[in-house]
Amino acid sequence: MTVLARIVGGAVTPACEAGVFARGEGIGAAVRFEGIVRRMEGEREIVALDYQTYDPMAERRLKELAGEIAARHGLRGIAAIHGRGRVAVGEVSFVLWVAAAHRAEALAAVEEFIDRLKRDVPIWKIPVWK
Amino acid sequence: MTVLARIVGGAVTPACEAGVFARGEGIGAAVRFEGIVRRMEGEREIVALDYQTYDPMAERRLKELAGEIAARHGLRGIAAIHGRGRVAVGEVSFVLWVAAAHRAEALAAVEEFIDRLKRDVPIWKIPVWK
Amino acid sequence: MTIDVLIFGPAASAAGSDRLRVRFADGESPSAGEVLAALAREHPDVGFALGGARLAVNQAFAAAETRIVAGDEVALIALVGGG
Amino acid sequence: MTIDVLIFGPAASAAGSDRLRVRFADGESPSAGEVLAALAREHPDVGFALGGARLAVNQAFAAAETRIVAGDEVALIALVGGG
Repeated sequence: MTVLARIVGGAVTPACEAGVFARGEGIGAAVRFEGIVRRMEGEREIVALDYQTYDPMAERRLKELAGEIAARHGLRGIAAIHGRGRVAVGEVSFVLWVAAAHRAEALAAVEEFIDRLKRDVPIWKIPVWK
Repeated sequence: MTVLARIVGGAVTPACEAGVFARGEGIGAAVRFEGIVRRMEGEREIVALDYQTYDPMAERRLKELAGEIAARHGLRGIAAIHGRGRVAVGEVSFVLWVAAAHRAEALAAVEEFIDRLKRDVPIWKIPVWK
Repeated sequence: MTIDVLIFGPAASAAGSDRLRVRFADGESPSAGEVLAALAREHPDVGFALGGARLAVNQAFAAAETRIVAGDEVALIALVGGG
Repeated sequence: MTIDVLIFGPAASAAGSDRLRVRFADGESPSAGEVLAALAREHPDVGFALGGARLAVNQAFAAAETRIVAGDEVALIALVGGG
């Protein structure tokens, strides 16, 4: 079972994901979630979000969280990649990949991971207004 | 807003997805769900699943379902690709891609789409025992 | 009137065929519900597939009261399992 | 004893700084809960960030009763928003 968590400089690009998402025979459902920076933050327009991370705690908490979620939902694999610093509108700030025997646990794991991410991992976003 | 549904011969390969998943400025969350054929069907080992489709109703129902789910959840895009015929163990039988402003509606849409797929779309799977 | 009902998946495997024939009196135009009932009566080998089953008439789900006429394409949609 | 509490995100923007100092009597070893209370008392400009806030001590979440000693790295974890 693969548990991977990583914080990368800037946006999450396809290169950051290379080799991350292993295949395995027991996997019946794989979900990839992608968070993307939107132009409107409430009523105001932004050009980017600056993601601030408390290092190295942020990456360690991300990894602990991935391990907890994997254990609770009996996952076959989980990988979380989060950006740090400036991520422009339209770019990807966060990717979560989850593999499980069945879809129910894969989707529940994605939902719970993101809930916990937004409470328990020391990452902040600061809007860069237009 | 893009609504796409398609049934392809054999497994769903990366080539089937080329150009399918559009980007757009209002998209804050994109989810890609992948169904993969597992080796064990209950207690017995299989080498593949044969997916039988009732054509052209299957593709039309798939498309209608995508449109309904997109409307109900206010999606920014949805694409469903399903395999037909033999899909070997480890290969991808189904891909669903959903884009929305926020993750809540994206995840709810994935969940509901698959529930409905398993009730309302005339596709059958027949195990090919080892 | 005879109606050939297309069958698929586990029902087709059990019947060893891709269609089942049901018979009605000449001149009768049975409803989709009556066709399902006739399938249950005349083809007990596919009875396992009929719980929750629906008929498609001309490639669209049909309400139980939909009348079937000669030339319609009739299919049993049961035990689907996409994904 | 003075403690410099690292702050981030909206709290840092509001304070115009990346840390806030809180003071305790010499020889005192305050708990994490007491540091949070001192932040609220001495730095009302970041009060908006303190609901539900937690302290990290040496890069790990600390229980309210955890004692802080000289040399500890103390950080306010509030209003996080990853994803």
